[in-house]
Amino acid sequence: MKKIKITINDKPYEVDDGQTIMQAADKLGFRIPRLCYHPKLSIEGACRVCIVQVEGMRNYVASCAYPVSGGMKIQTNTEEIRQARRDIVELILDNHPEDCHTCERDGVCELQRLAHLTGMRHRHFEGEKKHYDKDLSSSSVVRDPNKCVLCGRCVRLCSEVQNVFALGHAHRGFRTVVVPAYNMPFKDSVCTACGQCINVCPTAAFVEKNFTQELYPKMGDTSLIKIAQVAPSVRAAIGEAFGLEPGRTMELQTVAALRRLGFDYVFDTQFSADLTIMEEASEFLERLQGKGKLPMITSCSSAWMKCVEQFHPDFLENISTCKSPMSMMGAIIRTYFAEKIKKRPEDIVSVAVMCCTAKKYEAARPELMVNGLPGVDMVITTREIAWMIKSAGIDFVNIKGENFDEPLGLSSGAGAIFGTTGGVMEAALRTAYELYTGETLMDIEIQDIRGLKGVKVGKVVMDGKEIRVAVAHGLGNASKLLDEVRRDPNKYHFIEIMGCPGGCVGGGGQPYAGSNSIPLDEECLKKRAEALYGLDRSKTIRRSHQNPDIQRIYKEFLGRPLSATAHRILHTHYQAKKPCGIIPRELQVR
Amino acid sequence: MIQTDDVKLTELKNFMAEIKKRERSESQLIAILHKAQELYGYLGNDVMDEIAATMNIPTAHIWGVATFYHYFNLKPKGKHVISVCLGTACYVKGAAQILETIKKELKIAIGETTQDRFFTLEETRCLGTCGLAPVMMIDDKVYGNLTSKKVVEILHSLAHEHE
Amino acid sequence: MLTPLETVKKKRAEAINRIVGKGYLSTKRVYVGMATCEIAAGSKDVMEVFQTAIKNGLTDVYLSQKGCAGRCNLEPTVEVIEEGLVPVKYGRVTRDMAHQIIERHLKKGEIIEEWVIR
Amino acid sequence: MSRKYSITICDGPTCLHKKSKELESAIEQCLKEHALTDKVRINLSGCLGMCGKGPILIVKPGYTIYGSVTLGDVAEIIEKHIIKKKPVARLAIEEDHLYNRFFRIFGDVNFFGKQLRIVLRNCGIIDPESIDDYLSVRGYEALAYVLTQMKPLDVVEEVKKSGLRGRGGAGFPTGIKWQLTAREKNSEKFVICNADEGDPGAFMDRSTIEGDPHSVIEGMCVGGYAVGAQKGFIYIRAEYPLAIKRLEKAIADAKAEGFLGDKIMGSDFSFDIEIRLGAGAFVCGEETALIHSIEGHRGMPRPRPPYPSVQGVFNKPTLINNVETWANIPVIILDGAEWFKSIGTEKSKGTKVFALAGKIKNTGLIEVPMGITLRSIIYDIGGGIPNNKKFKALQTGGPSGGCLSEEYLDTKIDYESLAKVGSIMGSGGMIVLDEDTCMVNIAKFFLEFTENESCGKCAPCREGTKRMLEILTRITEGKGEEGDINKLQRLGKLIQKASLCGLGQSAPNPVLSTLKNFRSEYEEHIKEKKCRAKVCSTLLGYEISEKCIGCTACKKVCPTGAIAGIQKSLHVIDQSKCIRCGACFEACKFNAIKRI
Repeated sequence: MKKIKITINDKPYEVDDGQTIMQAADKLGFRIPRLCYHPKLSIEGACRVCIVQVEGMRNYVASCAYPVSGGMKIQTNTEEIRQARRDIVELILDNHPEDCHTCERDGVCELQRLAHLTGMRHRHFEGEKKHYDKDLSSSSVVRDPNKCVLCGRCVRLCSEVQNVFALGHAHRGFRTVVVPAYNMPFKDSVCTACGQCINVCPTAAFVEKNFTQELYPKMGDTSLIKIAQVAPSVRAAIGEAFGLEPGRTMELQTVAALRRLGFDYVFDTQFSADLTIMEEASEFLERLQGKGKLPMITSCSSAWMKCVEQFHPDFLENISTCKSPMSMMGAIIRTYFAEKIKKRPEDIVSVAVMCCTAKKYEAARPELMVNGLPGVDMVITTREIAWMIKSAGIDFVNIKGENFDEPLGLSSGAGAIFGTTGGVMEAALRTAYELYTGETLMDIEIQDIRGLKGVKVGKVVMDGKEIRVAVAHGLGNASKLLDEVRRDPNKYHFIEIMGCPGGCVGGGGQPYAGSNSIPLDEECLKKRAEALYGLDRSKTIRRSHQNPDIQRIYKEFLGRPLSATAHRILHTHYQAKKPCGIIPRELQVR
Repeated sequence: MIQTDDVKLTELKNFMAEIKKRERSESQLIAILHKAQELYGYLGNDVMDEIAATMNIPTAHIWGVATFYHYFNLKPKGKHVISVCLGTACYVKGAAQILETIKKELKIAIGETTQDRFFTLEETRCLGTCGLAPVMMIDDKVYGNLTSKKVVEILHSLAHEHE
Repeated sequence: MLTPLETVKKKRAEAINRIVGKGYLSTKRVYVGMATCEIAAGSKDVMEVFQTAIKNGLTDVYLSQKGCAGRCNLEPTVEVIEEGLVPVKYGRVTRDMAHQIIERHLKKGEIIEEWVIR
Repeated sequence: MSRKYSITICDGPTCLHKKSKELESAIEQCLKEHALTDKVRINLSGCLGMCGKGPILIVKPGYTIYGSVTLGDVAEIIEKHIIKKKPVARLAIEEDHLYNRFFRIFGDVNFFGKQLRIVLRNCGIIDPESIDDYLSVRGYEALAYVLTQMKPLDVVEEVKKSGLRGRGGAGFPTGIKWQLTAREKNSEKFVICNADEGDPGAFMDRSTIEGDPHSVIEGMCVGGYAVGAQKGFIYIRAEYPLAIKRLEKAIADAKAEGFLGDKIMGSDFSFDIEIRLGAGAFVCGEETALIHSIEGHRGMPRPRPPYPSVQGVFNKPTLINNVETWANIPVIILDGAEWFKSIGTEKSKGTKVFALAGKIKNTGLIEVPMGITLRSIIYDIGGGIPNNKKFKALQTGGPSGGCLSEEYLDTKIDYESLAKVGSIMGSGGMIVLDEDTCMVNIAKFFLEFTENESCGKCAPCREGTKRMLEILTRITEGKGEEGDINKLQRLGKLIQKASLCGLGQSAPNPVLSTLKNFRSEYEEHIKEKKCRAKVCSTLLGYEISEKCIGCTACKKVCPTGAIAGIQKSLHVIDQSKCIRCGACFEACKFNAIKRI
């Protein structure tokens, strides 16, 4: 790479050519304030917060978009540019509700942080503010355009990363607003509820549909049995909400905190992940023997399932009929476990603590009901549970860890890695290999399908038969992978798809990025994933079929994988949905 | 509308089919919206759904385009469309008063349609007939050298036509 | 084969022939402004008067439309061009005036001074 | 009284220098001596673009051009040419410029004579719907010439040499733009004609296209050949149906005659043009927004670089020029860059088309050589202010431009001079304002426009123009506060320097320039709650004068019952009840109600 000489704030530096001013400055330790910029998304250059002065240029330059060049003299912190930046942030703030103290993102809001950073102490330009109705229609995501600062990160994410195109800018000028098509209620749109808009939103224009206030009365009702299940990736990320570094596993603390909050039982979704693997691996082997369509595609990710129904109905037959681990756990709680504790299923409050907003949507799907009741009554995201823990005054960081409850609390390492991209596939192959060949798979860590590459492929040879697998995370990558399959239907046998970038560790319900971090930061995702791989390595049982409690539930209740009972309780079917979504082939959204 | 208006739909579909034969057909979205508006008088959601499906363009994107450009109507218009020119030349010669007069006379604001669906009031920026300023256009006829009085007369004569 | 320059010269000769064939060499040529602004000011009516007159037997006149010359406040405009004379430009022409231009100027050769744009 | 002859004397700066004024009096004298005053009309024209051979006289009919005329030649010209009808061959010069045809017809009219018509050379003299008419005025000869005689890079060089600058407003050197696109290595390139003329009060492009569509097409073909493009787009406002119709016909005719399409006129150059319609968005005049619109997106600008010459429409190298720029091209090719650059000022060459409107006698479309003064345009061509009103300001550049007061009227038209005094050349809107215009109100008018047309992408423009408009609105409503002027300036400068695109960067210009040149009017509005032009209605009062005949019309329309008086006697307004709606003023047929 060619080196060029520039100056920043009158000091000389040598930097790589071919990068933007912001990139160069970042590497030199100048963190220019920014808002609409996101490294994973296209350059918008809209907010103008990251302006700098460049000698010889009449106007300020948006450092996120402007390339460095040899001899460039850049000023990032003069009195003039500081006032300009402060005025820009003020202009944005002038059209923003001033309700910080009652706002969900108070303290974790980028706009608030910017106001602080730019040193705003007076207001000069207040006037009319926009006024829109909140969109409360979706069971997962609440849209509040009044808080939108029009940075466009959600729009770019929804189209460029997720390929869903649920959101767009509409109208123009002061009336510009980010909305679904026709300004329709979010629930009727093609939104897959993945919640990534929440992750990238700098303010509270998108937040999860909060269920904590509905949960509290139930927690106080002594006639009910309160049961929580905890998804694998929650434990890998919840620490961040308490100021801990990403990647710190807080499994046992989470269990302890949930008990302090009043849950009677705390179960592990990793257990039902093991159960999913038993069913899914068996289903795969059946399909491999000609009973059903290949490639088989996983169905654990709720956003992905809505995506298939809307955008890829031609693949519905390829989708595994297994419910997600959350719904399997819910179903088992209402049946097997209710019977075990001799309670009526309706006397149980089944709460799922998830990294995910789409799970809120999944929980309400009628086709997943068990005996007329939803498997899960309420889904609470990592963010919500972290808030509940804080609100209850529980010293989460220092609390003494506790174990999950039996009989639905013991899990294998395979269950833990469900929370990261490639994990379901890896877990399934560990079991499928041994069920198919009867031999022990020696090398159970399948490196080819780990990591953050968009589409990963790998293969396993079972009894001389080559099984080709592919893994995609993020719905955009999923679309690309499916296009490949459309061109060559026999290319793969088994495909894992997760709706969110990085898999569940990057879910839409995970803690907001801290003040020195960015949403969906790859380093953060890697650390969370590493926490789960660490959990896997720490366990002696790393294969789902070797989990003794799994073996017990089959013996006591389900019989064998794919039995009639298993089908009735643990499997489901999916159907094409309206509105039918459109994924353009070449469209570049700007 | 779309079900009862088979002829229009067929014409729109043929138009899109022609466009699809050309390369980069999705770039013709604005031309298609023009065509749809020419046929239906406005852009209804069902029409935009049809365009989305045929042209493989996300509906949120179409909605974004349809709401960005002033030329597109998302609601049906009245029988007569009044466009008052608010170009600079007309403005300095009193176009604002002309607009106020019409608003008062018809009891509607810019962009609205009278309850009887007879008049829609719009503003436009320069009809290019600055020599006649202030001007307004009703449907495709330009009326120049307007005064408030003249405007009221014109509106009345059109309204009488209605009766 | 012809070069592009030769081609265009040939085409120009052909075009001029066609124009002449339409009566361009008539003693009087009449041009009516037909741009948006002229039309808004009423030039379609004026054009129609001339067209009708020719249909009804007005001879030795070549009628054509033209774009806007730029005299906004004097539109619609009509030019009468006669070889050997300074072209006459009429402004704010109405239907009535068009009739008179036909009767007095085209038929009798009288230039109607008070309507001429200076 | 009919004059048979006209003598046009070039009154351009060069000819003036060469004593054209003395020629004028000599001719007048000579005509008097021969008793020909009634038969010959003398006109003074603006620069006729033949400066090398000045002073210039043109004798019509016949359009004989005499060059380097001395006082001693006058008698000979009158005696031989006018009396004996034999042109003086010794002095006659051959200068077959493309624009001559226009002056043959219109040169004797003051309004036109002072102009120099290069872009509008055919507007108003040919049938725009006839390709034959265009061919007859050397149409498509420039294209044929470059295809026969010039390599693409020679064409680029010629345009560079001409000194032509973009006529869309910013004045970027056209030749450089061509060169940047030409040097990109890409098998697919585009040229675009920006005909999204959105300035309120500007209609130069519409008139050009309606009057002479082929010259734009020919210019684009030449450009396509020069930069190596295969396809052109004309992006035109949907509000211009007649222009679109004429363009469509012109393109079809040009295709039929082989000036567009495969292997044009037997050469290896293939080029096609497609029309793309805008849909009512001023911001689409900005080139990156225009590109997005052509691609079927919302017309929102994007940061540059990459510039369109590198990554334009469909991410391919793209050359964008506006209508007027394109229409100059055939003339530059046929009459030569050397000739073209002889017109105008040092840094601004050629001519500029303006749409002259507002409070001026002769409204219309004009084309003047660069370097002419604003005063000359207003008084010589425009004929001054009607109704004995006083000139107050000249607005150029539309919503991106500024308002200049009387003291700047001797500014010469060129890009730098206008920028220096706080306005811009702009695309060509030129609005004259008289004493009845309130400068705060006019600033508000333009800001209303830009606020409405802001695409909403970047924060300074989207939020800032709204706030500026709110401040201006309250000033015009008499609610202005101390400090508002400072706020306007602070916001204005921020929006200028921090906005993403040209629309935002120039949006505050009308406010900042009126603040600079008419600050006292702002102060009057804020401190004295007074509008001297009597425009801001809430700052006005109404009074009934002796002219009142007691018709009761005002009393009937008054919504607050503030007017008292009986039939056939003088009425009176109760100022405490009056809400200053102006209804009485509108209703009075006897001019008895006065604004105070």
